[in-house]
Amino acid sequence: MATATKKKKVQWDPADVKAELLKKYPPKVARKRAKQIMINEALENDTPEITANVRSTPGIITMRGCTYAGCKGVLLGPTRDIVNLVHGPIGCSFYAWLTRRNQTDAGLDGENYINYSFSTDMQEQDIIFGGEKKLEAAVQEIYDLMHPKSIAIFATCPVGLIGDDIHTIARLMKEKLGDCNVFAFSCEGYKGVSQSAGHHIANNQVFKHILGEDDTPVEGKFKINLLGEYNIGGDGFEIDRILDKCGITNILTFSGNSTYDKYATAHHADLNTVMCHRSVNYVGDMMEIKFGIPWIKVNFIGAKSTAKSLRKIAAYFEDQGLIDRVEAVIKEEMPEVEATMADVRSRTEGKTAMLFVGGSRAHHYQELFKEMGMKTISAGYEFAHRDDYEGRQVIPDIKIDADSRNIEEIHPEADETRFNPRKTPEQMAALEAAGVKFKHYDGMFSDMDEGTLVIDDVNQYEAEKLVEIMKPDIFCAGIKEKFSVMKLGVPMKQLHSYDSGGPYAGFRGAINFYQEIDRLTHSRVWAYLKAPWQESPELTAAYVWE
Amino acid sequence: MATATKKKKVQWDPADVKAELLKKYPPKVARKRAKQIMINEALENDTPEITANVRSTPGIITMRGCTYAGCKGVLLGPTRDIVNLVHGPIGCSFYAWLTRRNQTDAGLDGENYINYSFSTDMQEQDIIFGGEKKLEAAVQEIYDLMHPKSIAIFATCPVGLIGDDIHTIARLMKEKLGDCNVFAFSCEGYKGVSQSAGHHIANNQVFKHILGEDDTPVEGKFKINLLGEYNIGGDGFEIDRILDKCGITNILTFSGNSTYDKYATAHHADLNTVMCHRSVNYVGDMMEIKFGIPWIKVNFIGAKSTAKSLRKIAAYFEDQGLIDRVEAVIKEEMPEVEATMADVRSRTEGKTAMLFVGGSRAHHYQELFKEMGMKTISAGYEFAHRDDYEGRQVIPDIKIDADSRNIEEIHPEADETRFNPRKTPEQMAALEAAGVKFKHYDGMFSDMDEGTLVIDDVNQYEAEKLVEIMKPDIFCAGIKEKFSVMKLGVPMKQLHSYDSGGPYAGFRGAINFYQEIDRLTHSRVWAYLKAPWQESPELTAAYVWE
Amino acid sequence: MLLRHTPKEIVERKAVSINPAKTCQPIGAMYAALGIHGCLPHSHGSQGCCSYHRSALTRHYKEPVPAATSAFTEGASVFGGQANLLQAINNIFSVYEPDVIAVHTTCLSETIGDDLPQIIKKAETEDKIPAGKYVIGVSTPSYAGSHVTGFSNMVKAIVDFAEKTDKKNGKVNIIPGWVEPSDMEEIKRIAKLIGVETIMFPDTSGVLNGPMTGKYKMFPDGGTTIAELKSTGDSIGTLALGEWCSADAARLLDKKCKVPCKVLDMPFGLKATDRFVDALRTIAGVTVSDELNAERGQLVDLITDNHQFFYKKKVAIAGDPDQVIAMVEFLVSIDMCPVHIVTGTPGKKFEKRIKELTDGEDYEVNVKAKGDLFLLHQWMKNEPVDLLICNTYGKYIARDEDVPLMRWGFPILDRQCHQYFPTVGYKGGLRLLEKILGMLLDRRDRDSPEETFELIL
Amino acid sequence: MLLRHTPKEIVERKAVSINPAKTCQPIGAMYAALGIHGCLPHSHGSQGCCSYHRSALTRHYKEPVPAATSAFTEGASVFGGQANLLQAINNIFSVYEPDVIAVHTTCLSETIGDDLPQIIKKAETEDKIPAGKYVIGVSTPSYAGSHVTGFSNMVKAIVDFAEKTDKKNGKVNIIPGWVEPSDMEEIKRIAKLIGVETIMFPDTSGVLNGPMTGKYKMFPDGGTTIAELKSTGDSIGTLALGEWCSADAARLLDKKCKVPCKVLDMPFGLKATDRFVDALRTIAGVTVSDELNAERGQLVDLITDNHQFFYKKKVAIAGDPDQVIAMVEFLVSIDMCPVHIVTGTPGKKFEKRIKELTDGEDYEVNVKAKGDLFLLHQWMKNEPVDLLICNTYGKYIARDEDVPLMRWGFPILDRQCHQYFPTVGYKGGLRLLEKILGMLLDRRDRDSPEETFELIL
Repeated sequence: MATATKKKKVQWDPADVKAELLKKYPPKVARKRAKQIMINEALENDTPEITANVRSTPGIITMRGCTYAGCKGVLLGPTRDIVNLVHGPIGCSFYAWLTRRNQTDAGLDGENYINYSFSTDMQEQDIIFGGEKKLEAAVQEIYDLMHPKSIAIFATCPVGLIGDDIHTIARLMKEKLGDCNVFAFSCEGYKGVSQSAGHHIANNQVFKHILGEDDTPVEGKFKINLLGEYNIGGDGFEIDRILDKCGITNILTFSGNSTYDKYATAHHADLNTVMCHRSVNYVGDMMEIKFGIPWIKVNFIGAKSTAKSLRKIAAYFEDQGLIDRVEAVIKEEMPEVEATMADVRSRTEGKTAMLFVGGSRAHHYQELFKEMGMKTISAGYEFAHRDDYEGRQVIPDIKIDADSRNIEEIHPEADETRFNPRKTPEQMAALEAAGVKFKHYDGMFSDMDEGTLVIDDVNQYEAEKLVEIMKPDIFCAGIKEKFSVMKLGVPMKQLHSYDSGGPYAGFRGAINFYQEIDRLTHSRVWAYLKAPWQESPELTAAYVWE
Repeated sequence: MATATKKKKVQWDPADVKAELLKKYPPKVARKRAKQIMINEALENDTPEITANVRSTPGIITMRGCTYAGCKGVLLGPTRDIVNLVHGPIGCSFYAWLTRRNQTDAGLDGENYINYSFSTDMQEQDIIFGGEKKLEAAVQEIYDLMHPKSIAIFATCPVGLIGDDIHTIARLMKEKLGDCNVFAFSCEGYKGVSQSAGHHIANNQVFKHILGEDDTPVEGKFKINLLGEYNIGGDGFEIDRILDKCGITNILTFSGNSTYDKYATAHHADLNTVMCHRSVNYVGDMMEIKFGIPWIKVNFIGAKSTAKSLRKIAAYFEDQGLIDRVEAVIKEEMPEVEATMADVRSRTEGKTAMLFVGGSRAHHYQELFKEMGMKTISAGYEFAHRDDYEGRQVIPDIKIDADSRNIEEIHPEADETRFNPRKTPEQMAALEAAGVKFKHYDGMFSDMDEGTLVIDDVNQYEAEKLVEIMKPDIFCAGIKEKFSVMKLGVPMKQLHSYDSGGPYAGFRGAINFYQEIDRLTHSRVWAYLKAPWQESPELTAAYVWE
Repeated sequence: MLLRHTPKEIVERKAVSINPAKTCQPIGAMYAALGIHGCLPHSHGSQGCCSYHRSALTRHYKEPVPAATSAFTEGASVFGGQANLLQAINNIFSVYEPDVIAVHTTCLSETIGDDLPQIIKKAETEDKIPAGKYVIGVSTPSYAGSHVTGFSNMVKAIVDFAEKTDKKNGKVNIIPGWVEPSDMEEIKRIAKLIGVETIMFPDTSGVLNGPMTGKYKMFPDGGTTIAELKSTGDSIGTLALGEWCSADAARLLDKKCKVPCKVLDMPFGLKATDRFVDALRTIAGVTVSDELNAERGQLVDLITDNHQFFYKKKVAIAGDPDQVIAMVEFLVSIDMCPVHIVTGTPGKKFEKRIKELTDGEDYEVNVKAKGDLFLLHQWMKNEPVDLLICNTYGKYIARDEDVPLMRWGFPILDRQCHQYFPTVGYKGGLRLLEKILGMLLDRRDRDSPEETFELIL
Repeated sequence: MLLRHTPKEIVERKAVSINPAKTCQPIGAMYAALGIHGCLPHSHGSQGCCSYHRSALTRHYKEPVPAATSAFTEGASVFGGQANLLQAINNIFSVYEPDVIAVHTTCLSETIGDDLPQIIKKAETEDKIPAGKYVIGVSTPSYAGSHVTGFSNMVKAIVDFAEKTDKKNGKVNIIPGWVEPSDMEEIKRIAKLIGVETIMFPDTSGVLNGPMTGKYKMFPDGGTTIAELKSTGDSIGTLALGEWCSADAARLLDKKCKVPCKVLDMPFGLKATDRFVDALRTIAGVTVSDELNAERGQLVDLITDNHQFFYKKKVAIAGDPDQVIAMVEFLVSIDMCPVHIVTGTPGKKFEKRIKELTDGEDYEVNVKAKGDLFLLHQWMKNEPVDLLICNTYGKYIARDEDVPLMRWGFPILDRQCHQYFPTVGYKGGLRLLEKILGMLLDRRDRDSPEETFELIL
């Protein structure tokens, strides 16, 4: 790259920035947003606790999607051998059709429905007279056409309102078909306040209908599940590559490139590891209660985090062979990572980033930016709860509001035949003492610098203002934000879908990410925004001929 | 095709047309052209013999190319395993690079230089100080790079003028390299009056330097050569398919898809068959004298002509097995041909064509048009001699003018070891009596209707006038004529290169051609030349709204 | 195989749609609303709809697509969305300051029965709409019609702006239908070349194909202005391009302001463009300029020069009714054979029109309205084609069946420049044929054995 | 393998050119002459030259290319071509009635030493040139320079028409160089958008991209008129686009009529177009229009949106010096890596300019003037690339090496529409990037395993 970016010296006071963001809002909106915009660890902030997982304000252009998106789009989408049948008007199925970049490998069995969109395409008469018959017929038609081992039914907004009983239909069809597990999700878009409710609904049903159904033993000495990893851009493939190399058997990635059978046998794992805390932490809890599998938080985003997570897993298994193996793998992988890191860091050191995305990525990716010497000056989640910012210790204090109350909470009990505590309480205590913290997550705040701005459910207006005022070197969010940020002349990286890049997890992913950010923050193309005559609009006296 | 073309009733008197063509010329040009424009068998025509193979008139836009084009471009181009090195400025080699559609099959030996252009790229200093050294070095460089079995050198205009002795260089390099036959062609562009001179020069050198050099016997019961077939668009491949099916061994196609070895062993054939009379008939003569191989004229353009030519060959060999085999092949191939012919003819019957192309095609293709019920209303050759129009009987009467005198005529004698008359004089006479005419060609005139116009070396101006006046349904010529004819709204078929179609020879070729002409003469796209407002430019009172 | 579970054997489906060739109404309404200058589209429903529509439009245009939502929660779904919409209107005018908010409904607000006109009236009464600002609303139930219907409905709603005064403005209204910003620009250019003054609505040129300048304008310079929209009631007539997209609005304007109208096909291809140009010049009583005649002649030139490559090539097409109808006519006109034709939008008249356009051709035509890409793919397995014309979703079929894909229609998610280069008009025809020709010849180059690999085509 | 005899190992060649990246002078002169309205090019040599040049130009443009020849025979080659040329002039004016005959020589007439000015003078003296008609002549020896030199030489000859009067015409001369008719049209459009009156010569727009109308005009409506050419002597300045194609003529005009000049790069790509526009607006003292700024911004938008796909992609290029220089600058500006660069035209300053443009880039650049495609291919075997930019002859290399080919330059014999759509200017930049992007993404789609096959790019 020939163009060197000059180091920017922007002076801003976080309180001023916050004030600027709130200035234009009607008072009611300003009051609400003030509680969702937090100056990290700053004393003048009179909201020591952040407000999160609350409704977006009508008319304020949010980044959020709906419950259906979280359930069908995020959670169930990547499971390749379950047919996802969307019960509703055509749009919901259309928009969730291949629009996330979950990679799937059809495998030896060759079952892969990820490239398909199935819908009952409800029409006016279905809304008026009910859509149950059509849904039933649709399940039958799918079965006759493709004979999948499972069909999942997803409710969209009108379904709940008109009273279609999708769960009964599912049960009846499961019985009728015999060799096809049919189950349903009441994930109408208006439920909850964000995708998060959809994750919850999805997790509950998967937990109830498939998880641990198959007692066929699974080979492997060190068996884990990886919860909350969706294999966007091949992240899961990279993590699997590393785990394989370490001799760790990953039974189920929940839900990237997953299969029905992987869910059904997941209870054979001896450890659950959680990537996306927001979307899946309670599955860890439920599986511990039902099957006795402990869970730890891991993070494979960032080379150092990856190494740390591997060591945690190895420590959990208390096996010197595994511990050595993990160390050997880290030693083998790190030199290339570090060489790239050092090279890129020589250019990125001191640059600034903003991250507004998802339920964990806005935190995880700060690790990668840190490895490049970049500072995250503002960040926030799209659909987080307070614990994702403040750490799990606040969970007992979170007040359940009306919007969350309707989302089912399931309270499993220990499975009669399958419950089997993997460690004794003493072992657990010893491991905790040795640093392997179970059911632990510190949240985003603790990892961010003082004076940085943490903003929950940031919106279009605030994002634009933030960029204008703080002029970050890179802004990370989703497709809806991409081009308005770029129009401001600021490079933008999608961290939901990775644009068309990835993987960014694991060691190779870290290298990819360093190189990608290097490209974005050092491309000469950002120098072209103004034409020469806009740079110097005044005409000099006369044209200089040869 | 949805659009039926209305039958045109155009009344024109050929003498009027001729007068119209000549009207605008300066008197000298008009006098000359009058002798080259002949009303076939028309009594009022005071030039019973046509003037052909004479200079084109400076300033009059001819279709013709040059001697180099005939020699390198047409004759030697298709021989795949001889490196053609053009000695001259870059253009000549550039323009003859892949611009004809000779197909070649690299075969088992894998030698194929057809996709390459080799040139000495003469510079000013070469013109001033002579290019022999550069030529010599170029031959050496090619040899070192590719080790071809033969390198042919072609002179372009300046070479003769500056006196480079290419033949001596060739001889010296042949000796030096040892396993590479190097020989040269003095085919400067200004020689002769058209490509025809180039064919002659090419034929002579091939005859002298390769033909019959290899006495290794060739397998086959009925061995022939096919002279004057260039495998444009795969014609030669289709003819070979048919010959193979009949059990006839075609040693050498001269020069489509030919190889050095095929030339070297061509004298093992027992019959020479001549396709393009113009380009190659004298090779038949020379081979008969030198090796004792008789030749007959054949024509594989048109299904009936193909059948007729096959029967002629079979008759020549006087073998009942072969005769039966040929009949069986014809019987097998013809039904599909006839079905297509009948179908297409139902639409093309009565339509008219004009053909101005080459040295034989303007005649051969009339057969195909006849099979479709189409009438050739005007035709002519680009580089023919009188015998191509009037038949070989006029050869003794043709006066050699200054331009032809400089083209070498070689007068071979019977080869001491290889001469072997294939038939006794009695056998020859008997075959002639039975209709197998040797060294026989009737020319184009005899096959054309009375009152049609035969025009030698037609030019841009005349072609445009002809089309305007006579409005043919299709016009056949070359690339330079293609678009001016089409601009007049008349479909145009290239018969040098077949546009990108073919093969058109043999049975399958006939089917291709019928379909192609059907497409061209019935496409609805010719109805779009005028916009609706050009068809009815007057505006009616007011726009009619719904 | 990407679509390995698609069987060749076709069994009629009555209940399940697989791989749709349509989406729902609201996104069409959103796109149409973006063609009004200074307008913020607003989705009255749960926030997911708005998010999905914005994402899809953003991916297609690679441009910012602002739109707001009523952000229904479970409560709103029970008690109605009036409070949400009123709050939204207030917030939007405070924060984003558009000239217009164009509200469309969703299946949610439709199912619960929200009454948009009443809510908007309430907003007026409660002074939530600043002076000189507008809120328009339209019903776009997702469970009826398709995205095309939603577009059409929003265009009808835009007709509300029309005002009839005593004085004609001498202009012709053009309703272009759901075409690209580049197409809208080209339609205006053609009208200008003919010398006709026009008001085009909606007009997304300058909105969804904007420049990169270092500045972000939520409301770019493009779009039909309110003043222009008002003036449409005084125009001498309306040309509605596309029966599905534009006809209803034109007829409504006729009914409302006595502006006569004519429904034409969308000007894709030679003949449809001819009819559009002929209509304009006839209305204006002018002579078509040499420049436009020359553009036409270039298209005819390209057609006649390359007829050999188009002739008898089979094509499968999926897309929206107005576009597909015009494309089928264009393909037939150059002797290509559109053998499999699907639109996701319901309407038997589509099938009828296609049958008319292909009447007398010597090949069988499979056509289905309310069809899907799964069916199209099955047809292609039964009778292979030389070319597939489809939106980006076609790439899965194209790869499986090894057929070249010309991306055309909505959405195009993996290629660029549809927003910059038109496919309407004569120049658009050149572009379409360049692409088709390129694909057919690329395939020829790829598949030719070495002997028949050609330098000159 | 189509080019199976091309070895990877590179040995320097001093004598043989293999697979040239150039052709000879006369064809350039012929193309330039077609840019004068009512002009018939005339080749003073043997008839084969004329035939070859007409064929090559016809195949490239798919349009009629009229040109006459002196039709040398052996006699003329010995005694000189004066008689032939005089006869030709007489015949041409009688039969075809052009306004101008533009004669160029060939290696043949050059080698025998025909004196064109003397022959033309003789034609005048002998009244072979009708009143108001012109014959111009230029020496274009095929054994010096390349087709580019021939083009440049004919453009210089066109300067002969320039006349200086007492009054400036207020116009800017633009010498566009050897670009497509569509490019010339686009250059005029850009100048018009800026609000500058121009005289462009030569101008093949309207000549070699004509419409199909059912009529054949040997001399179409386009081309620079004699009146305009005369007026170039009164222009306020000349912008010569391309050092190789246009600079000599501009300097001659300066010398002859004191019209100052500036040599700019051909306006391919963002930066070169910026310089062209900046020069025009500065000369005219005007502000660049919003419309043109918006076009520029669209190009920047496309670049920034798709930078990820261009970044670090390696490119091999063969073409003519002015074009390749501008293209290399464009590629470098979007972070692509032009690693192998060949022009057939001699001139060390080409290599120097390329080195300057790629100075500081972190990759090695192979560059050669008077190189050939054989060498380019060998380089590609040694260091593979992601894209080849070349004329149609590149397709043999592209297929052998399985590299996408963007056809650009002369001649393009197997694809269409270069005559209709410009690649100069901002819109041309969009077109170039659309093509490059399409090829890179097509390749990605083709080569992706099923797991990474993407809907959205």
